[in-house]
Amino acid sequence: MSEFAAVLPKLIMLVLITLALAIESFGSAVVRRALLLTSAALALLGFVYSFWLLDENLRLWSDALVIDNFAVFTDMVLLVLVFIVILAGLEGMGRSGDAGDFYLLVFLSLLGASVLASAGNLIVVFLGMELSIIPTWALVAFRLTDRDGFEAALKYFLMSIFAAALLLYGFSLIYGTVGSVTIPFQGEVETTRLLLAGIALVLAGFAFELAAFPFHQWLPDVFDAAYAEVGAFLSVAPKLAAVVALVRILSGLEGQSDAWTYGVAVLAAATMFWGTLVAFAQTTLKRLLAYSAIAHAGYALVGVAAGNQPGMEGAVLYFGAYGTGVVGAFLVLSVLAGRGFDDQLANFRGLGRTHPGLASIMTVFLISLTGIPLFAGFWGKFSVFWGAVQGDLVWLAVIGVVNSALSFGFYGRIIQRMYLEPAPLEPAPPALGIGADEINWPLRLALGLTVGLTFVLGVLPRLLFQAVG
Amino acid sequence: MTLVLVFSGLLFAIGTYGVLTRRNAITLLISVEILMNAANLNFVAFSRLWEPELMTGQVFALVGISIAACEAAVGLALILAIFRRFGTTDVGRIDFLRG
Amino acid sequence: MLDSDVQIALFAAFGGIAVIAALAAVLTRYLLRSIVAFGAFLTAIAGQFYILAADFVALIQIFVYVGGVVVLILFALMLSAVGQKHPLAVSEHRGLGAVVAYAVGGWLVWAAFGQDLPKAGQVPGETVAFLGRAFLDQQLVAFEVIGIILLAAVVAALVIVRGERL
Amino acid sequence: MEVNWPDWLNFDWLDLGWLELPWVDTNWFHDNWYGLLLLGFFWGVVVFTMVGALTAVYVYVERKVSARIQGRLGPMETGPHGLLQTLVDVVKLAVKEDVRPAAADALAFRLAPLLVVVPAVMAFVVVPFGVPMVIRDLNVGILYFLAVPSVTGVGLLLAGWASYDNYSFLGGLRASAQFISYEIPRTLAVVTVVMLSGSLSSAGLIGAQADTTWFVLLLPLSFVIYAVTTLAEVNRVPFDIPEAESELVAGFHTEYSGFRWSLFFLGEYASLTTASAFAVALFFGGGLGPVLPPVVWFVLKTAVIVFFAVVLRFTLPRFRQDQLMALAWKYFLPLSLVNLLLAGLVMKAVF
Repeated sequence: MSEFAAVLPKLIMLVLITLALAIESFGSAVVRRALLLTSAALALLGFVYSFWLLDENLRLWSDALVIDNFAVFTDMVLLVLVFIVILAGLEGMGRSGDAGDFYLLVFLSLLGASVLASAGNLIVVFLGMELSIIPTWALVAFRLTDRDGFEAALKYFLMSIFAAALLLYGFSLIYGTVGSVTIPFQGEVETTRLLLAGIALVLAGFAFELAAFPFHQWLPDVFDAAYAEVGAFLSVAPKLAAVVALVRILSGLEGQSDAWTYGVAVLAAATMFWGTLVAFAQTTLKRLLAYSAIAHAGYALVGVAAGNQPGMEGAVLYFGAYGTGVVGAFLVLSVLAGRGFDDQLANFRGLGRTHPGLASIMTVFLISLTGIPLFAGFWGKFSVFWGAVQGDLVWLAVIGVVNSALSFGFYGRIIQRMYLEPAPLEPAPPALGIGADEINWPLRLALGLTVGLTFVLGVLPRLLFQAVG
Repeated sequence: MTLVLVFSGLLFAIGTYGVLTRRNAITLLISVEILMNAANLNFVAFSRLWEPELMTGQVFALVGISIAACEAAVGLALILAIFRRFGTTDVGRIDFLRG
Repeated sequence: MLDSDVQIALFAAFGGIAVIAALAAVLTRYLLRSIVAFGAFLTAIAGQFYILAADFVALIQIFVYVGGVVVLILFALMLSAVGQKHPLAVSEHRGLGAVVAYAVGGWLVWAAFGQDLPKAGQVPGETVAFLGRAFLDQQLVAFEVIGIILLAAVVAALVIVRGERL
Repeated sequence: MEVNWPDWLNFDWLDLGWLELPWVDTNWFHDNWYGLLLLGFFWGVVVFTMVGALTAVYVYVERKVSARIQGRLGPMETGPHGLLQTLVDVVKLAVKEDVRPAAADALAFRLAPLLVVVPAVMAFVVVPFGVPMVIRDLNVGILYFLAVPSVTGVGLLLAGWASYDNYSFLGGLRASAQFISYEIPRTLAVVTVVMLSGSLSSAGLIGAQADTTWFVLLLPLSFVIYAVTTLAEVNRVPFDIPEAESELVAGFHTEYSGFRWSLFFLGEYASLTTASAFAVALFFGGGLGPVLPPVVWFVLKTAVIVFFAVVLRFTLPRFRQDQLMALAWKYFLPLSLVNLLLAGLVMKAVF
């Protein structure tokens, strides 16, 4: 397989970027729509093509890019994700004059995430990280009229450049002690204080990107302030790629696992608890999803902490499985927000009766997020916990299960509100005026796809496991 | 070599102090740049130890410099936009969201 | 001919300037002074790069950082016009910050002394040629990605300030 | 810290050997550190004197040429044909009272002129006067020539800001915006030359032109871009908007007087001189030429370029600020990218 055939999905992302630039240049609505549809089709094409790349395991261009199953899986998730994001925004954002800018930023970040996930040396890891992050600052601040967006963007910006600096310093120490930037690092590596310092700093940097416990403050603000599409994108793409890169770096440090296992385990446990507990106190859906996203990063870190093959695979797989649920939830939010529906949790009362279609879809996503069998989310959790058990971290798996059970508390509460509580009469419920049939077709397609994925992956987890392992 | 590490460690500490205590967005940016420079110093120094003819460390330092420039450009645009909306660049006073 | 003691001394002198300037940059309460100190810091680091046989990196440091980033920061300062006469507010977490900074610095310096590092090899005199080869061979992907990152940065900055009349 | 330093870090570059002065024992200087310090100091003095003298000549030439263009005589009183006028001016400026506005930021106010003048003078170090005659042939000399003067932008901004004056402020902003905008096409134009010469050192540059021909013949477009952007960078007419008298009094140096003001003046002329000298090195073969010694050729060529710049100053009107920025970003940037491509083709064709 030639080098360019192996990176075709990334080349497709490059084409998407140029298409978005073209949208910016040719302002007419028809052209814009055509270009967006072309982009969506290309993304799908890339997804399908990626199947041929599975099990190829290539190292390209002086090991700078690695096309292994993790990387291909990430590309597939990313391309499906961007397909959904394009469709979801086609009738909303896609109609505005800013569509070109918006999708350009999304595609740039997409390419960054893809590069990050297949980075074969520390330089490319760092660059991929930055490329996936820099456009998202602008995405968060995309609503010009919205002060909150800018505030969130500023905090996000300051946090992530600090994280980047920590990461860079950590990389410098690793490079200095190991003597190479290529992953996996060659030769026998002696555990020294300097190397440990490097690993610790790198972990801190990644913890920022994943919004793990002590470094999570930016995430709720960002979710709160950004468009639902941006939230859907942000909750999956950069994090999935970051987990892949983290897994690759840590497993590339042969014989060093003692050094980081417990650090990551504690990080994971703290993150799960913090995310889950604080989520209970939230009153809006976006912030609830944000804190649950923090908790979910913790679950993924459980797999990383396990440090063995199933754990690492589980961590990568986790975001794919979790992604279906959270993206779906954001899509529902986007439908509701398009009708002036505030995402206060109290507003969900009686949604099951007023909008049975949306409510049932939402229920599917929430159940998947909780991790109940027969939905995609379950297999994500199952794989990381199984990895933890295999890696002699039973206590961590137990904490994970406990947290999953706890999380049903707030996810279930929404379901309960939707079906068991009457719609508020006074004040009158927001005039939504929508049945499922009034949602525009691209959005309906996106929703259908997400629901379908949640079910199919839930029933046939082999598809997921085969892709990764 | 240890000398380099001592210096970069000191600079890292200074940068961290700045990040933790400064409240103005511009000074925060400066503090982070100090951190990144400490890292670049390490890279350049280590470049001499490991296969100097490959220049990996220097390449990494150049990458660090260009990324820092990108961050500064976007960040300052953001800071200006913030100033136009909030009338201040003091992060402590821009706290309408709950975090 | 000089032995390398003098070069160590030069390195340490630049390091001293860098540390002092960095301290000034994070301690002063006047934004303008902070930026000026930052510029001095960057120049001192460039000097250290030069002593460490990275002449190209040193000049790029001057070109991009001092000639570019510092100018940008000054622009931001001027367009946001704060801090000229009024000292900036002091954070209430200064004690905590100092403790953490001491801890981090102490930790890194302590770690530095526990490390056996190999002897430095012969650094190529023609750094530029070797850097060029590195960028177009070993690190080609990094080189390409930097290009896209620059595009991303330009687009992001433009999107953030769009609709503003500066 | 046992290190094998590369040759160029061994400080023998301060050697006076190439001057072939019989009475100087260069070994003595290299034997001890104070000798080296002395050498460094010596070269510093040489460079500063050279720049100062050139500036004086430049000012005189400019006055005379402008007078000729405007049908005047120019300075005539001091010395024959006013030759000593500039010297007298220097004395006058040096003893004038140094006024600093009460509201100005003292540190920045003092620092700004230095930041303008020192980089301009420092850039002189890599100018190749003759074929072997470079004060310091850095192996990244051309980058040095681009990088060090870029610090000037900081000085301009600081001057504008520190003066605490609206005219200064606007002038500083304009000057700096202009400076960094034009730096990009200018750098790209120089990059084309570097591509052809295959070296970043100023000696290598001259060597490459000795092997082929003057680069202006191979890359005419690069020279045009370089010339125009350089004029813009040093704020010369038609790009002298930062100090447009009719709008901004004197721009960023409105509040400066006496010695500090003359430093700005010196900086501007020094950078123009250096840029002209480098234009000769980049495009006109430096000191290459028949019969006459290289230094003479170099000075002659530089004089022609300088004369050209002076004539331009008194024949062209001024741009408007928005036109200026549009010119940089909408025309020169794409043009220099096209030029880069052209240079690639030329490279393929010539080598």
